[in-house]
Amino acid sequence: METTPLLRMEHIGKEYFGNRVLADVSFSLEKGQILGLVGENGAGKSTLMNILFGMPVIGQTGGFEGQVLLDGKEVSFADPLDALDAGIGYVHQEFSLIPGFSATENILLNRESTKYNFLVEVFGDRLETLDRPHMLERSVRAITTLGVDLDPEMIVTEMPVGHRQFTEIAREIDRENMKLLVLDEPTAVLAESEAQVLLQGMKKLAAQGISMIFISHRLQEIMDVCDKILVLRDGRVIQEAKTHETSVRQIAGWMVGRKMEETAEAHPADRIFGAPLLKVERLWVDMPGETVRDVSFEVRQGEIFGIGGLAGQGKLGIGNGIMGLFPAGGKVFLGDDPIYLNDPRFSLSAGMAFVSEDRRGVGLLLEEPIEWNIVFTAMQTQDAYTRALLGGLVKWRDDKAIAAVSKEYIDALEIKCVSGRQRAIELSGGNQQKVCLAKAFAVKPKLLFVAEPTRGIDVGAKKLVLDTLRRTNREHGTTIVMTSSELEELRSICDRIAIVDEGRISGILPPTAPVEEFGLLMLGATGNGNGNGNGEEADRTVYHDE
Amino acid sequence: MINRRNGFRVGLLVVLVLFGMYLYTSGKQHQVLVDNMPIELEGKAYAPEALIRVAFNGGEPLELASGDRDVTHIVGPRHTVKIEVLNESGDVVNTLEGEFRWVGRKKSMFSAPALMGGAPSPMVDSPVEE
Amino acid sequence: MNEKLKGFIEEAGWPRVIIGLFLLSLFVAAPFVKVRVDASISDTLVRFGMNGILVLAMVPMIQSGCGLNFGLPLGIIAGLLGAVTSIQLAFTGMLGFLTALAIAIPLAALFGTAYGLLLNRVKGDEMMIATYVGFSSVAFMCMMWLLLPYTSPTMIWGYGGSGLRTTISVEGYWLHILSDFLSLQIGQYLYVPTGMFIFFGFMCFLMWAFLHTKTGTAMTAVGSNPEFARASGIDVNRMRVVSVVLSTVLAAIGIIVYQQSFGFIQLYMGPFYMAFPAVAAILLGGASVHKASMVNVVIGTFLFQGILTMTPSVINSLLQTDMSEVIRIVVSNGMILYALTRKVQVKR
Amino acid sequence: MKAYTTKEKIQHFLISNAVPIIFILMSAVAIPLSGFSATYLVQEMLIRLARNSFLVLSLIIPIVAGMGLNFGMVLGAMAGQIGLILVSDWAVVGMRGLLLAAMIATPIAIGLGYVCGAVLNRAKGREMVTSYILGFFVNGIYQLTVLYGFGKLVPIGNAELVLSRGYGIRNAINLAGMRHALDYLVPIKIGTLNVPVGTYLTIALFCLFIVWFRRTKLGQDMRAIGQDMGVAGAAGIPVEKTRIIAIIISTVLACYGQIIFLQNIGTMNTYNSHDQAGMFAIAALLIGGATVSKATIPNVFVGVVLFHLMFVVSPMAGKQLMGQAQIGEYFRVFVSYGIIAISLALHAWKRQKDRERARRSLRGEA
Repeated sequence: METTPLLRMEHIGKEYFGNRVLADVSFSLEKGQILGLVGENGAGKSTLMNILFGMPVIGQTGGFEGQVLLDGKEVSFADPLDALDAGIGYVHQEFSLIPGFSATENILLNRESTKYNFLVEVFGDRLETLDRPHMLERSVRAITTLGVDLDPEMIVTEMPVGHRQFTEIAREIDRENMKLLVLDEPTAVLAESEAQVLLQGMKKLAAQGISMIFISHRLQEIMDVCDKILVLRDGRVIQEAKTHETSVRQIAGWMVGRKMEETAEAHPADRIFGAPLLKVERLWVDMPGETVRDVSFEVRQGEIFGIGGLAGQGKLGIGNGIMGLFPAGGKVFLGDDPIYLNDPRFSLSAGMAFVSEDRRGVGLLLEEPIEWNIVFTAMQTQDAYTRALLGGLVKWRDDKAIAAVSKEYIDALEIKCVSGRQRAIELSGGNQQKVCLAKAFAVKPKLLFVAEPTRGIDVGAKKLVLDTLRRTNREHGTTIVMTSSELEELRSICDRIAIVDEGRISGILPPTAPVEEFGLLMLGATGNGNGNGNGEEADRTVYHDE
Repeated sequence: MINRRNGFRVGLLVVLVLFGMYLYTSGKQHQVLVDNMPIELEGKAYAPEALIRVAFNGGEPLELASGDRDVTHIVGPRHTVKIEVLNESGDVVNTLEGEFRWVGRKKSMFSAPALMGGAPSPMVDSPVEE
Repeated sequence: MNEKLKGFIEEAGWPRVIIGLFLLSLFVAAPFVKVRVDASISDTLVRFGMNGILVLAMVPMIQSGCGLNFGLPLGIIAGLLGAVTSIQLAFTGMLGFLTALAIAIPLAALFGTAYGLLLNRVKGDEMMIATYVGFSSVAFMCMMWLLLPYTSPTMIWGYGGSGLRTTISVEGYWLHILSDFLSLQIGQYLYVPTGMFIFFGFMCFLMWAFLHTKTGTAMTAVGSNPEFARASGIDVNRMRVVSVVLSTVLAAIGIIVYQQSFGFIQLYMGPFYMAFPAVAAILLGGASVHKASMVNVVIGTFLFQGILTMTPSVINSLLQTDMSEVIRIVVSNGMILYALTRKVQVKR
Repeated sequence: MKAYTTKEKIQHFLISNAVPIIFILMSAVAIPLSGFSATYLVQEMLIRLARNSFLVLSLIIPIVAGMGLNFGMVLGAMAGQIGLILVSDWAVVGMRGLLLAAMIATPIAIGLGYVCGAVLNRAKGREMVTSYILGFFVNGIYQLTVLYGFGKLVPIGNAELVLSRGYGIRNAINLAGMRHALDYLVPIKIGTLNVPVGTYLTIALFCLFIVWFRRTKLGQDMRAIGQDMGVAGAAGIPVEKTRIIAIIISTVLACYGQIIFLQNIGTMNTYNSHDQAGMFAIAALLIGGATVSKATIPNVFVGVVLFHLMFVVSPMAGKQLMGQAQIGEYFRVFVSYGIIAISLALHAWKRQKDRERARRSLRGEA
């Protein structure tokens, strides 16, 4: 049995613009083995896979450290298509299927069987005609190998989601020299039964000698199908283990586990909160990629309420939905007043403000001066910084007042810029984030939603942003609902943290709760992914604890 | 393989160009003067008939009395001509068929007497017109 | 120096620099081919005043992110209706001009609202649809000009036919009513239509002022980033309609100003291609598909009209041929093409 | 998938064919009004089908490749006209003249098509408006060439073609030597009707080509790109190159289409013929029930017949109805532009709705 492993990645490291995202990652994979790759968002899984596939983004940002060995030979792909030629297939998280094509056409996309005709001599190979019977034969073979029930003639748009996923995998199987298959969250969109079929198919493929790297947040699936697992955290290998020697709880701990000490001090025990300020009942939000299905919770006056969870589970949808940015339903109360959803202006006028996670897309007017960015929302919703001319007929923009107030915020938040007239696009990410915060503060909100406030900014700026939030909370009594992918950040600043999984709140914990608890809630391990974790009840339990 | 294919392509291109040249020569329309006048070629004189009917390539005939000159169009490099000699009452007394080639714009006059007299080519120098 | 020049060219874009130099060389060459510079300048000024407001009409829609208003003929039609009705009512002088405006503006607002509502349903495809909305409205009005019950003898076909003439003279009604206000005649050739400039300046001021109000600011934000605007509680669709209405109203005013200087009302297919010179002019002035300012309007109109005036006279005397039409086509469409295919550059 | 009831099926049919149905109804009203005889109309339609179908067919391939209506087809028309001008000058007549014109025009069309494709690759998402403006721009260059270059840079011997000033091509060129050369290549007459069989055969051949082309690898790639550029690119299909090829094919075909069109008419309007070619072809295709993203061969023929039926009938109908033929003439112009505007708007609107629906479907069962 002493053969060279199919794939070895040795001492892999990668920096993006001085930001280390991977350090000294090594592992190996035998023929026919399934490796489970787990880790939080941002743990480095995607970067690792990008390196394996030679995605252009890696080369453009200065390459990587270490080596990749396939069948004992060092390889370095310049392009994902090279990786495909070498026998490595990738099943994406998002479907990359042509909607109007049948399963067969998609499985054989750009690898169609063709027949010769004489025009080829003049105009090149692409004028060969398609050999449909042979194509059908090949696709049926691939589908049979996978062992799923899939109509090869069915058009993608008419397929249930699961079948789309099968099509995608069958496409990789059809490649003649397929040795290694990377499956990135293939079960995320599948129903329980479909996922089971897929897992069976994976086992079959493994038995035929195809190795796989399986990325999933559903730890039970990893336990079911993988031979071994690799846990990444902050770009490092935390643990490599045989699946049968470990447990879901243990893996969850490895994934999120961190030092506890520093967070404890940040929370003085004597925080006193007022009456409930925000009441959310059975909220659903139709935000693409962050769907909220059924969420209920309460936030008290003066509290900093954290919302955490893995990407794509719906934590971002909550703030966006309450602020009216995406179609939403359910009941939301601010104090005693009901909030009409789907109307951003109403939410703003009611005294709420929002710092969007999509800084460049939603948060900023990139082409306009910083001043405009800071005052715009306040000006439009509260007529601030305007002068009434002609007896109130015309509301003139008061550029002087705007400059003055912008200067205040620029100084207070230490926004590094030439002047308030500078365009927002010219600022660094951290400073742009501060502009977004200033915009929200300028509205003087009772309740502030902050989404991913530290995403993509450097460490110094991170601390400043968090301190600013804390100060605003302490000095002005602003209630804050903060959504973040970084559990650590939530635990350092929040008074309570709700964890969202599959569009529902799976539990609300105090920041001092042990990390494994958070990890289990995130992975939906308690409710087995069915999301029975009724938000309301969880909410109440925690209140009793306090 | 690539060479074979490129060779094929170049060959096709050449064929196309040749075909184009063929189209040009065979499809080109020429204006021709039809003459029924006395003419002298290489020292030999040819006399016109009193009334003739000339038809090129089986087309519409032109009627020319002695000393007449008319103009018509012919297409391509090679032509057939049918000349009918008429008597005063308009009956055909003699029919003559012949072939000739277009030789260029300088010789764009068709001389019926020359053809009937058996000259080497009926195409003669076109009169200088200003 | 070299760096500066490079920076300037990059800022202005090659086509603009080339066209600017071209115009300059035309003015320099003019005396050598015995074209009077003062007459040319006078012509340029008049045409500048005539077309300025039509170019200004591009600004609101560009600012609100609706793109280039190829649907300008819609507003022009409102203006035509105003002008024709004013003549029908036989009002002359300033009264006639104001009546034309008074009728045209509400009509334009009405058309603009409908047009804006349509454009809101076709976000992303505005320009192509705007073009054809403009075209089909012109064709529709062709039928209307034949059918509408106008009776003024100056306007209908003389010989027993019904329907309006293709060109209607405004002489005796409000010819040069703005142009001649405070106008200057310097020497034999140089004529400055001061009144028209004042009116154009006033319109520019109104536009500028509007962009400095709360609503104007919101409109700019909608164009700059609609998501941002929505998150700040702005009704994006409403703002877009407002911008379309403004643009349409300005087009209506613009055509009436154009007519009082030109002397004729051109009906039927007259307004058909009117959007293109206006679009080309503002782009020539430095506007992009997303951003435009008063400066762009003024510079662009001047450059574009300058070329239109100078090419026939100078090039014709130089080459003894009339190439002005071809040059107009190449320059105006080349400019639009350049703007459409320019990759959006993100500077950091 | 649930089964559809007959009623639903009929409803679906009516909705998806609304445009042709409206036109059929309009014609049904207008034909009796116009007072034209059936024979006249049939003869007229036979001629116009031959005249226009090829031009309209040339629009199909870019639609398959997801590039919308190729307003840049006028580029091809211009290339075809340049070929015809040269061939007229050389006095090559008949079918040979047409073939030679096509051979000369082809490289020009390929060049222009390449330029057009490359420009459109820089303007993804607004191909239509860009190709439209490009048409105008190239028209300027065409005029520059034909009005100033021909007779100066390109020697033109035939004095009948040249303007009196010594260079530049005249406004109207008589193509008598080539008139109907293709139409009546195979002379067949049915009763009193002239049937341009030669052209029909060419069109049929071309339809076969389209059917065959859709089954080639290249055709398949174009369909894939048309539906999702990103996915197609990720699968290794050279997106930009394929898009350029689609436009080149369309341009070359439009060039042949214009040659066929002009041989039928018999005179060429040097500076206007191509202008209208694009607009009429696009309007006809849309009237036939095609959309910006989907066009079939039946759409082409239905569209050509309906559009030209309206075209022929409306002036007379206008005269009978309103007492003015002018009304009818303006009406058909209005309809041509209006139908394009409506089709484009409906398509854009539908796309917006689809996007919303796709987003909603992501939510799944709540």
